[in-house]
Formats: sequence, C-alpha cells, structure tokens
Amino acid sequence: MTNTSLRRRITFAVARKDLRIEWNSRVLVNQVAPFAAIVMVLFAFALDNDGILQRVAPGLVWLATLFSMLVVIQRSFSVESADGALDALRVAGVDPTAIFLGKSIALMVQLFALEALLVGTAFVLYNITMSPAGLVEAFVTMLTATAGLACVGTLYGGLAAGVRGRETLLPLLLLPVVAPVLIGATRAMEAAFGSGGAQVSEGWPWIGLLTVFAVLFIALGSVAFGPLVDE
Amino acid sequence: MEHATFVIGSWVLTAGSLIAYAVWIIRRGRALSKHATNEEMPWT
Amino acid sequence: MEPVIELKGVVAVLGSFPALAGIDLTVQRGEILLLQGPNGAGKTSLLRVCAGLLPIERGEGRVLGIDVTSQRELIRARVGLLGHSNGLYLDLTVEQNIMFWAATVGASDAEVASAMKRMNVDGRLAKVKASQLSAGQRRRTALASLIVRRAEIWLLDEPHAGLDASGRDELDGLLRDAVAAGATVVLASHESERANGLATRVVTVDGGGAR
Amino acid sequence: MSTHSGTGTKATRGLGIIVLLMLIALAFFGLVFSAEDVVQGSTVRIMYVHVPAIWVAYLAFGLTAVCSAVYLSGKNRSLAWDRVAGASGEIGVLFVAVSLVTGSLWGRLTWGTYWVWDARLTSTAFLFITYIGYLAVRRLGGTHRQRARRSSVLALLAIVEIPLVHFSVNMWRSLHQSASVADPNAKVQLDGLMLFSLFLGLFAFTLLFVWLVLHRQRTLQLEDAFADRGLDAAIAARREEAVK
Repeated sequence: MTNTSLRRRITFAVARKDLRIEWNSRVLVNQVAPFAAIVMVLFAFALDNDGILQRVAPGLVWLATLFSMLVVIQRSFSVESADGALDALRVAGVDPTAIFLGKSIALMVQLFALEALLVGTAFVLYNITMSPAGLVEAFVTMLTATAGLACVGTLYGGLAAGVRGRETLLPLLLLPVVAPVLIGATRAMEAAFGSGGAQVSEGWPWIGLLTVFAVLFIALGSVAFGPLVDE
Repeated sequence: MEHATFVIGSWVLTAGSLIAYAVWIIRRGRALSKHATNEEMPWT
Repeated sequence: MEPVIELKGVVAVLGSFPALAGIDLTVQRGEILLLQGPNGAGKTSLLRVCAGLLPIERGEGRVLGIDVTSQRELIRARVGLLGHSNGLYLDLTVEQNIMFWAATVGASDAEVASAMKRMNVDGRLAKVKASQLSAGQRRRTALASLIVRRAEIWLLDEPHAGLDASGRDELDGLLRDAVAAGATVVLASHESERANGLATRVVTVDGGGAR
Repeated sequence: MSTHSGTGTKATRGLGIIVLLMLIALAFFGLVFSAEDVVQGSTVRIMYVHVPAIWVAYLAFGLTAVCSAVYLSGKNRSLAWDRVAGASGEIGVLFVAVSLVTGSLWGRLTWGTYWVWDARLTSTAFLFITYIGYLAVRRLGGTHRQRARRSSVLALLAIVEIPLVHFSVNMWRSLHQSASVADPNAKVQLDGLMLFSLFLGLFAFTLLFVWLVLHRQRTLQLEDAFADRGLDAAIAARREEAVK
C-alpha cells in the first residue's frame, strides 16, 4: 500500500471516529449549539438597537463562532486524553499528519454546522435579508473560513492538549492567530448580507485572504502537528 | 506643559524598564553563578 | 535465541524525576517476561521506553533491532503497549473502538470479529459504549484492539488488574496463544503469584535499576 | 566552585560600558541638541526611543526564528540555540512593550488619543500577544528537549503567521476605512542632526540588545545546568535505593 493512500485511509478513519463520537454523545448539539445561540441573544440585549444589530451581525456571527470553537476544540482533545487514546495512537505509530488532517476535517464539519445555525439565528433575530448572489458568497465564506479555523484550531489544540493549564493556554495561542479569519470572514459576510450598504462583489478579495489562510495552515499543520504533540 | 511630561515620561519609562530588566538579569546571573562550577560556565 | 529488546544504561525522566536511573534489560523473542517491583519502581516508564514512547536521556537501546534514541517512530508501529489507561474512546461502542483501530492498519472485518470473539467482547457487549463497561471489559476491549493491530511485542502494564477469575484465565490463555503465534510478551505486575505461573522469566525493577 | 562572579566577561563588560555611554549620548542628542520638528514640535523626541525599540523587537523575533530553525535542522540539536532563541524572544517582548507604551504616549500628543485602530498599531499588538504565548509555552515544563522542540516549532509558526496577520490588518484598514490615521513618522521632516540622533538610537539599542541576549542566555544556561545537576543527584539517590 502506498504512503498516500495509507495516509488518506487513516485521515478518514480519524475523521469518522470523531464524528461518530459526536453522534453518540451529542455534546455539540446539546451543549455547544445552545451556548452559541444564547450568545447571539445576549448580543441583542447588549446592543439594544435594530439598526446597529443589522450592521454588526456578520461580526457577531464570527465572534460567536470563535468562542464556540474554543469549546469544541477542548472537547475534541479531551475525548483523546480521557482514556489515553492519543497516547495509544502515538505508541501505535499512527501518522501524525493523518491524525491532524482527520481531526481537522471532523472539526470543520462540526464548526460548519454551528455556523449555519448562527447565521440562521442572525436571520431570525437580527432581521437580515440576503440576495441569491449573497447566499452563494456567504456559503463560500463559511467554507473557506471554517477550513482555516479547523486546521489552526487542531494544531494549537494538540499543543495545549497534553499540558496543565490548557484551558487558559489555548485562547492565548489561538486568538491572535485567527485574527485574519475574523477580519476576512466578517468583511466577506458584510458583503454577503449587504450590511452598511456593502456590495456583494466587495467580499471576494476577503474570501481570497481566507483561502490563503486555510491553505497555509493545512500545510503548516501537516508538518508541525507531529513535533508539537510528540513527547 | 503636557508635551514635556509625555516626552520625558516616555524616556523615563523606557530607561526604567530596560534598566530594571538588565539589573534583574545581572543579579540572577550572580546569584546562580555563586553555586556554579567552572565547567558550567564555559564563558569564563 | 534472538533478542528483541536490548537496553543498556538507560536513563529516562518524567519532568525532572528520574523514573529510570540507568537500566539494563534484554528480552528474547518468544519470552513471557515479568517485570516485578513495587509501585513507583519504574516499571511503567520501562515499558514506555520499550514502546518508543518515552525518550531516553542517556544510555542506548534497540527494540526489534531499531535504535530507540534516533528511530523511536519506527518502533511504535510494531509494538503494542497497554498502559494503565486503555486508550479507548469512551463515547464509542466496543465494536466502533476496535473498528477504528482496524481501519488504521487495514485489518479486515473478519479479523475484527475473530479478535472480539477471542476476548469475549462480541455479541451483546459489542454494542455497548466503552464508558458503560466494567474495568475488566474495557481491558478486554483494549486487548482485542491490540490483536487487530498485529503487534509483535506486547507490553502490558498490570494486565490482570480489574479482571475477574475467568477473565484472568482467558488472558493467560490468550497471551500463551500470542507467544505461540510468534509474539513476545513483557508484562509489569506486582501480583507476582498470579503472573509467575504465566511468565517464563522474572526481572525485578526497583528504584530505577533492574536485576 | 567558580571563582568568577556573574554572567559577565571582559568582553561583555566592555560592551556594556560602550552601550551605556552611547545611551547617555543618545539622551543628550535626542533631548537637548536635536531641533524640534516643524510640525510635531518637541513630541518628535519620543521617536528616538520608540523607533529603535520596535526595530530591536523585530530583530529579536527574527533571531528567535533563526535560532529555532537552526535548532530543528541541526544534527546534534544543541540546546544552546534554543536558549538564545528563548532569551531573544523574552527581550523582544520587553521591547515591543516599550514601543507600544511610548507609541501610545506619542499618539496621545499627535492624534489626541492613546490608541487608534491603525494597521501598524493593531498588528503590533497581535505580535506582542503572539510572543507572550511563545514565552508561556516555554514555561510549560517537561524536559529541556521537549521545551526546545515545542517552542522552536512555535517560533517558526509565528514567523509565518505574523506577515499574514499584518497583511490582513493592512487590508482591513485600507479597504474598510477610507480615512486612515496618518503614519506619525511620515509627518516628520528629519534634518541632519535628527537623523543622526535616530541612527545613534538604532545603533545603541542594537548593541544593548546584543548585551542583554549574551547575559540572558548565560543565565538560562545556568538554570538548565542546575536542573541537570538536580537530575544527577536524583539519579544517584535512586541507584542507591536500588542497591539497598
């Protein structure tokens, strides 16, 4: 069996395993999603003004995504360390790049579902309307932003997983790095939503930025994840 | 005069923090080297 | 006789604590070697060094002819370590856990089924989540996943802990079968009585040295 | 025991005296001799510490990245490279902090506010937090080699991330807000003496950085050596236990 097909097989095995854990335990559905939704409601209380809410809705969607993502990443690695499974994977010599890619894919799927929920909440609570072109743009934005977030989250989540004080270390490492995603995804989403009179065409350069970020961190994570989680 | 306060203040803050850091390093080095052997201090 | 594990003067540290303070150990192919010693004697660390998981600070060693200082990664695919934790995903069922390991090495469904049958975790148990299993059932699940991984050296840390009498006999039988099939077994235990009947040789590990 | 005291040598002491003299000279040139700027008046005098500080910070993070790369690529992986990387990263954080504080004081005078969401300020703040994270990872514990590998990988990741963060923040300001706050340096028309003071500052701070790194990496080396020595004693104790 070639190295590439072995890596692909393990990648999908890891991704399927993580998604199956979520399917069996429903932590994302029962805990994280309600948390994300309540954040959106709290924003509405804090910014008690329809005009402002419509204007800042894209930013709020991504802020809520980032906060929820921290929880999802902690969860993604706590299932690994609960019974020493990551240790077991390492001792079995399972390709760390495949583990990284697999966990990233699973995280991507979960984050995407969460973002869809958040955008839906924004539609209902903040009175957003979108053109068909905007809808396509919003979809592409979510796709590229999520890919980048999932990869960088898995990379730093793996580093923080094995150490004491991981709850505080992860946000410190992660949040400065994801600044480009927050900026890019918010601007692209503004264009898609048409908030503040933005045109749909204004969003595409930002999607370019998100794509660069995603590609960069797929590559970096594939190389760096092994040395970071190894003892 | 506000300008003078800010200008002098920024110089004092800069000098103060750099001096404090330098003094801390030197003192730490002295304290550690008291218990060090010559092999542990290859620069000597 | 062909040595599969050779360690010389190995020092390994956990944080700044020297878990192993210069240890020598040789294990021949086909042995069932028992590492004896009180808790904290360094048995677990020794197993982790043999598994290529814990890096060594000083000394040298080879496992299956592979150097443990420079090529730890190559050792890992060929040995199986079962530590204090079982390495299970608690939210997955027994079958899903074993299927996951099978997928990482490309084992067939038939291999999975036979491994589960050998460790007596098939049938009704197969569909139970690992979090709802007893300690003994978890251990048997972990051993079953070790079988599908086709490990050449089995490094077992207190394998009898938490198993009932029939489970222990089952395990002993399984380990003898595995050795008959060409594997080598190193187990750490402080239940010397139990494991002595199983082991072909006993080594005492104490205070970081081995005799 | 050593007859020598501290982390100094003849060379570092000589360097230290030169640095001290240069910094005193810088104070005279920057605060007394150089003229006030036509537009900014005396506030321009903050520049002589602010610009050298951020220059040294970039230099320090650059050195951290280079040493980390050398550590990871080297065959025998000498921990000395990791210690220089760590010393340099720590000093870099100090200098970023200095430049952020002096910058915001300067900003208060020229813009009337301590902080503006200008591209350069924002990305400098991200730089600051990124390397605080780097220092936090260095303190996680484990063996020296674990520390070295983790932090080296992180330093190399940071050096790739930072241009991207900088680029995106720039894009944010240029595409999003038409009215950007002007760069303070651009308003300054530097005459000969001012230019001399600025270069004096850059040179003096660079030498100060060299001096600090030399001393800091030596204290780190002592700390590592002491940890190893504790390990030796602990190994001996364990062996004794085993023999009994």
